Amino acid sequence: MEPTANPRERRHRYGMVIDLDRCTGCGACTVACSVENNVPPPPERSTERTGVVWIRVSEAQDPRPAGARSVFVPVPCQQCDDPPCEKVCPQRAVELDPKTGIVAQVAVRCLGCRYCMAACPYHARSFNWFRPEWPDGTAALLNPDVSVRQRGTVEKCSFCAGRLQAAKAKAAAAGSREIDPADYVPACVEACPSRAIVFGDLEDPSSEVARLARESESFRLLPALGTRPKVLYRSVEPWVRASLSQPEVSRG
Amino acid sequence: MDEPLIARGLRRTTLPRFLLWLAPWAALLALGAWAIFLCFAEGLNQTNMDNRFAFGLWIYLDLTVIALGAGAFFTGFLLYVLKRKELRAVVNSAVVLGFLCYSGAILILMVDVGQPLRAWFTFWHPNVHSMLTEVTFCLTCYLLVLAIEYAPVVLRSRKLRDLLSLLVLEHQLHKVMAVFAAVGTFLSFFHQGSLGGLYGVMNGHPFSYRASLGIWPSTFFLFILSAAAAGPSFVLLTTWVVSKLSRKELVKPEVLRFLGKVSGWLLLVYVGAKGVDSLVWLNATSPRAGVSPASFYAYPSFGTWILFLEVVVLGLVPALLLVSERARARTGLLVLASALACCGVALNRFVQTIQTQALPTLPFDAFLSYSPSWQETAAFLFVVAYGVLVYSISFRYLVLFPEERELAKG
Amino acid sequence: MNLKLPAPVSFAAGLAPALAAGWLLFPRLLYEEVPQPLPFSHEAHAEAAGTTCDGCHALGPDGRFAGVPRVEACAGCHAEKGGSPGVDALVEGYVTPGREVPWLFAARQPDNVFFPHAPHLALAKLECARCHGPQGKSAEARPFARNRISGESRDVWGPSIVRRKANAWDGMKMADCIRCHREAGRESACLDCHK
Amino acid sequence: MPLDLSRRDLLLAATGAATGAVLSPLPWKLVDDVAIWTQRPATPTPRPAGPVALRPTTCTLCPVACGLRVRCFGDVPVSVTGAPGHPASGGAICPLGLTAHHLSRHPLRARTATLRHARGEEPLSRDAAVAAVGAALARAAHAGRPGGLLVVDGRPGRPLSALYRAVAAAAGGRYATPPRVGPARTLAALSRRSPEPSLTLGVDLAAARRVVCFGAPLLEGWGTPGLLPRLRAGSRRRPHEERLEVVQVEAVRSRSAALADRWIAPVPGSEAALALGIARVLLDEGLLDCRLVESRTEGLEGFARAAAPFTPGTVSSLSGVPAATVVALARDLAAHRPAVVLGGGDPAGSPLPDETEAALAGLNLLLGSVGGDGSPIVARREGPAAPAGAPPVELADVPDGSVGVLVLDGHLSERAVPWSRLLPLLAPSATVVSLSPWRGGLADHADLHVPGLAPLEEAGDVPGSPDAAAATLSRAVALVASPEGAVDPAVFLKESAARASLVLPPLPPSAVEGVFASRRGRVVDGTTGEATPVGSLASPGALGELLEKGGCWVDDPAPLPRGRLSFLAPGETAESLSRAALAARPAPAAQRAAVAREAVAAAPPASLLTKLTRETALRTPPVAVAPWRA
Amino acid sequence: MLPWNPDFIPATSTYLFLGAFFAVVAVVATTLGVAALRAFRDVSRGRAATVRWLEEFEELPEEARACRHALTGELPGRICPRAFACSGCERHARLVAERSGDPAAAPPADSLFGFDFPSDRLYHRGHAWARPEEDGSVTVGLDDLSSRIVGALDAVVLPGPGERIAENGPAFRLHKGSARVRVAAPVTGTVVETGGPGRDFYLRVRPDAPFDGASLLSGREVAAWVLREWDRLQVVLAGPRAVPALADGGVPLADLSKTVPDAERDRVLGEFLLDP
Repeated sequence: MEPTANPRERRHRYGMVIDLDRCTGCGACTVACSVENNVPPPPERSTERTGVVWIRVSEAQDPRPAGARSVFVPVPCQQCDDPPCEKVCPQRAVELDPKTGIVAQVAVRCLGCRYCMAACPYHARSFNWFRPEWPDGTAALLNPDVSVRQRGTVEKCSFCAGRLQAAKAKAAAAGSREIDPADYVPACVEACPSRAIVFGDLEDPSSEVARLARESESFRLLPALGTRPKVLYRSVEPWVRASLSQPEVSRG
Repeated sequence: MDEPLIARGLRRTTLPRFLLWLAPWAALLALGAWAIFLCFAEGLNQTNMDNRFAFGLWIYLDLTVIALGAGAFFTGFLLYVLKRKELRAVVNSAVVLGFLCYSGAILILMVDVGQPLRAWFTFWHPNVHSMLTEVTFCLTCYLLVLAIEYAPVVLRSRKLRDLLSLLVLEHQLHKVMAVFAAVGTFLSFFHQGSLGGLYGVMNGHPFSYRASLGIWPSTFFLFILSAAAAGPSFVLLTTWVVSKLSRKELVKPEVLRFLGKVSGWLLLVYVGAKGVDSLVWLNATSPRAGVSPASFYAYPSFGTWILFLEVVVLGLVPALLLVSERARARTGLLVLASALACCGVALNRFVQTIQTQALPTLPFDAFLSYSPSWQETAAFLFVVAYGVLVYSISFRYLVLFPEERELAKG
Repeated sequence: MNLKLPAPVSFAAGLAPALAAGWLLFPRLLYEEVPQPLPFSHEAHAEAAGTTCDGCHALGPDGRFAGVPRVEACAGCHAEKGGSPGVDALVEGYVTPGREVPWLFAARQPDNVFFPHAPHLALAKLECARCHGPQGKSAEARPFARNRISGESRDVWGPSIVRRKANAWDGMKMADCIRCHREAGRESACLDCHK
Repeated sequence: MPLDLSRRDLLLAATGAATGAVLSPLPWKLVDDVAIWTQRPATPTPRPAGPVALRPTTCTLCPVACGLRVRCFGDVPVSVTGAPGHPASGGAICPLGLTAHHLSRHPLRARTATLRHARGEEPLSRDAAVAAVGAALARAAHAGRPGGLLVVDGRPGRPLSALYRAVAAAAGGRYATPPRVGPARTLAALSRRSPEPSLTLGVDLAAARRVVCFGAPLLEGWGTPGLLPRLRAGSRRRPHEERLEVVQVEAVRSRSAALADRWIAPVPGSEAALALGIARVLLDEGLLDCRLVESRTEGLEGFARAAAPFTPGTVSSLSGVPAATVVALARDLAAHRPAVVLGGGDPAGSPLPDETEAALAGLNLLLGSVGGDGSPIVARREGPAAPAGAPPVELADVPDGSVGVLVLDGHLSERAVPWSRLLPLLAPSATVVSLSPWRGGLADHADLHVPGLAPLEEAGDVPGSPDAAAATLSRAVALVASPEGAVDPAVFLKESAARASLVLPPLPPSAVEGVFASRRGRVVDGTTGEATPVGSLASPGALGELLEKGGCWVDDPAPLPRGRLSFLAPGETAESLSRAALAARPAPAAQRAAVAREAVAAAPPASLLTKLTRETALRTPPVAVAPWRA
Repeated sequence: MLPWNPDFIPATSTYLFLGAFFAVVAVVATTLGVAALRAFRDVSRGRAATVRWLEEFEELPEEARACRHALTGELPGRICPRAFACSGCERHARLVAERSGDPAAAPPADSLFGFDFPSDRLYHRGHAWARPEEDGSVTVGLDDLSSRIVGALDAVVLPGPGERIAENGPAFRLHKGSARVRVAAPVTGTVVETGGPGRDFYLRVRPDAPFDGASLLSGREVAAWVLREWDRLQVVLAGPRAVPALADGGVPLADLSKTVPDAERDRVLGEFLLDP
């Protein structure tokens, strides 16, 4: 929705820096994210390609012949500044919020045409191929702050927008429009055992994430495609930076 | 026993034989209906599509069917706007084909979409920058125009002719048909283009991303050209098939040759444009996105042969055949060339849909393959069966080929 | 000689019932009136809990709105039966077994809507009647009508079938929220209100 | 006058109706309402059941006992996170812990006590269960040693373990603990080599600059989640020489092997040869200060004699690891001390044979990673609860057919003690009692299954990991109501013992009183991380209060071991060690492809956890790479 | 979609896109509206029948649409562009003016090739004749050539008195075997009395306007027309399954359609009586 002319609220551009030297591919981020955002547990026939996963951890092997090492790359929605999904959605179910930089996926307006999934180069979007069900009464333990999506709609990481909304409500109760950054920590950042994910406002130069983003060891996935993602990765290993910031390794 | 329904002067098989012809297609329709019911009741997990292959068989065949259905707008454009009178012989059949292709495509889109009951959201909250919004708007409007063009053919049928008030309406509609043809051309120009634009704007996939001419990617114009080329070929092909099946002379041979000529020249222009576009795409656009063109074809299932097949074997060869007077003279060659042209367009749509999503984008992606489930194939055969049934019934009870009467007199 | 109907008459024969069904019958059939589990009079409680709303409906320190008081608050005064049959029902049905009263919230937004009371009360300083109407002085709980098709409360669409709003609280759909936000000069994005 | 209705009139009426409908709100409102109907999720999100609170507790899924903060709406737990300042887990938890609040509703959760007999199963009420267990205990007490009681404790060191030992002592039976797995076996092997039999050792990875794992999945988050990756990434800031590097010695390319700085793939079974080969290179090239080593150990020359046959050439022929790699690894370890060598298991997950543990222990002694100040392996005290009741015996020492009544603890996982090891111990008409909260696993073999408490249902003191650098104690708070059929094992056992008229020896003081009495260590607040020394506390109640609010007691470092550790444990000779290492044969299970190695927890995975196995590629089992020798 | 929608973005791209869309909808709607309006006007003005004739005229084969002056050789080979509405045709007016110059050609012989074509009546191209009566009414009947071809009819559906017939619209229907053929009316008016095949006229009609029969054939055109119809009959009969036709000379059969196989009869009669 186009903001109308008025005193513009302060701009935030929430982003992440994920340290690939720390990530061990344990999947705690995926599980914590699923608990926090009411992501449905796997139905009977779901596979790695039809499951709903908001932050997918993939293994990237050292392409050099002698290299036996791997790094594990957690790929949430990259919250691009020029999102390829927003401009293709036919009914504006996807919207880059100028105030927070988060790319909203409004499930109630989503037709399920899945064009945004085809357009996203990071495969960060999942479709509800199955009807979301919570077995054995765990439906009573769902997070009241996040609404469950319906079968036939697309969903993706929202940088735990529910927690941002709660933080803004808390700040509002205390009479301020700006949230306390400590109140807004996404579930994956909180759950990562190796503390590999740093989250914060890229627009605030003093924040940890902005400092790390400026370092030379930080890089973006698929930089040349012009999507300008706000999720950065870093590693002290040159081979990691070289092989992952390159758009594509052609393996015959 | 249904002679009073058949237009005077046309000879059709007996009703039992006609029903015998319809029986297999009706069975296919029933099977397809069951698959579609499953997709609605159980959900889209019945298909083999997944988070990587968001578009599958249905979207691919939607594009192909709409490209082949472009015969309606192009024949209408040549006849009503450019006043090429000889096309009067096939315009009715082209309109019926167009209507069936578009209505079938929209039907399968309703099954493919996860929440069909919210389809009107695209109209109520349109994102004017999205190619799919433009496709949705134009597809629905053009289906309306096609219905309006189809109505006169139905109202002139022998039984309905007695409803005088409707016949008068049909007569008046016939007078203003040129307006609808022009509107149809305008709409088709945009949605054929937008279907091409669907893939051209995807800067996430260097394989399908194309630099833009004005505000549209180049595939916008390529899809229009290829649709306009494939349309007449498809009309020619179907007319030939129907005449072979019904063992009747339906149109004068020079009408088919004229269609072939038009399709040939357009195909030639398309192949030229496609060649230039591919060169720009391989040497400028992709490298700028940081991708080596060789990587597009580095995988066993999609080698460079597929590009050669699409542009040369199914593009240049039929174009040259259709352009040369001598080749067009022999009906066998004419039909073969138009069939090749149609397959060329179908292959182009396949490559844009399936190969785009199969190729890896992230460094740690793998090349993935996809094959449709039986539900997907059955649902599509539902549309094919629906098309054949309605066309057969139209061919029997309506006058699709006005010249058939004189030709019948020999 | 048979009476041949003139064209406009047969056309009107179709038009009139359709209009009547659409304008009169449909609005009534669309909503089902569901009685509240207990009679409740704000008026009667006004003296006990003080005339301001935030006596019972307070805003928590973490910005979460407490909403309708829990059954412990009722048990405070209504420990035993006595007074009106309503109180008996309350005590017997809910206070003794300690079960929450399943109130039907007329102003309940659909599941995917996040409506934070905090900014509206603490920052915009709106008073409750602006969206909830004069419930504070009402003698019985606001009647709850559920839309048979969408399952939402009628107060979201509003009493008038064509959304003619006599006063501010007649209907709280997205259009109403946005109009108010635009008047207040606030920027609004999807994630502000959708969860 | 008959009305003449022609088709034209019907047509006109129909168009009139259509126009009327379009001009009325009916179709438009219908379309809008149907769209809103499609927006209602099949599973509506529950309304908040009360104010939000972050409730502290401790995870009881595995011995590490991570500090948890459970986010509850009213009393409904919604999500689980780690306690930021918790000393034992450092604020981290593993994926299992993240779904701990779903476990109480798991389909495999046993909800009533059941008695199994030939004709099938029958549910038991609580007092019927007490009576049955009481009778079994009485029978065992009466039978004495042959046909007596055997209690197998899944996690020794807990207050419940003290009760188990008391009951075993009262009934004249035995109290057994499962064999130690992974790095704990190496520590056990080392403590066997020390003059003080009761020396307990812990490992503090923060002090190490080289960590060599022989199959232990330390980088996959086993043990304290995320500790080693955090230490290694933290050390990346320091100059190259100072960095912590991990060497994984494993036959399969597991996730740890992929993450390690170097991966060495020996033939399974040849680990002992490789370790001795490294030792030989260290000794031959004089990379060590032999005087310092001899000052702290005994029997160096015996170990040298054992390592003698293992020239790099022999090692490469035995294990398939190139000779140059062996030499380079040895030099690297020598140059970057303190280094620590930890055993894990062979690809099939079964523990390493004894001669390999001995070789690893010797290597640790050579590298001086034991007992020195700043060395990774440190001495520590046993744990807060003072030992009492029947002394723990190894399962191996229990004679076959001698057990009349077998009591299985709730935390005993079938991977640690498979049923095939317990069956031979049972007498013909033995009774098996299981206190496991879950159906399946060992509980299926139990005649009497009395379900205990699942995670987040248990309350009480939880000791830390036996391998940690220092003993810790924190408290578990019950946040989820347990099903009525489930019992608190401690209360249940006391009632059964009373029913069997067993006179229990006096139970040791509770862990909190034990800690308070010792006046040792400090209580670290799980959220802020600031410590209050136990000495400054007024009463055990105050200590309990701090633990209840999410605090964690950490013991003071233990004094260095006085005696000198010997290279060869009693009963081992240099020749037996080298002969065993030469005859390298892989364990039969190791021949098959390796199994996916989950953390050793008895609980079945919650539905959301199966997301990792079914909807991501993270849990695909690693593929065997090393050349197998028939 | 609409400017007052809450999430309407007032940007040029939106106006362009929705502008184009509403323009297309407007064009389609107005075109449909115009066509519907014209149709409504035609129906209310009773031109439905003529419109039907216009539709049918287009479907007639070429040889049936020859101009009346092409029959008489004045304008050889001309196809009538106006569906036989000669009154408005200026070429016809000019030729009639010239023709009035020369003396009336010899009155046609009453019988042509053995057919009875009396000259007191005017002939419609669809083989119906109209004879103005003294009392101002007009009698309508089937000419001799067609009655010979049609032969014995199973049934004849005649409009009752009081019903209206319009020129070129359906006058009455002939049923024979599986054939259902309508005969075009030569005059517009209200039926006063119905005759039948047995009597010498089928209908007696009171014409709306004074009967002038401008578009009907008379005089020497009739002979040329019958000769042309004779050739057209060969073409009609010659259809895909050739029927034994009259080569030359010989006496015309009394009931030709009896020899035509039933499957073909409907087509033959339909094409001959200009009913596509």
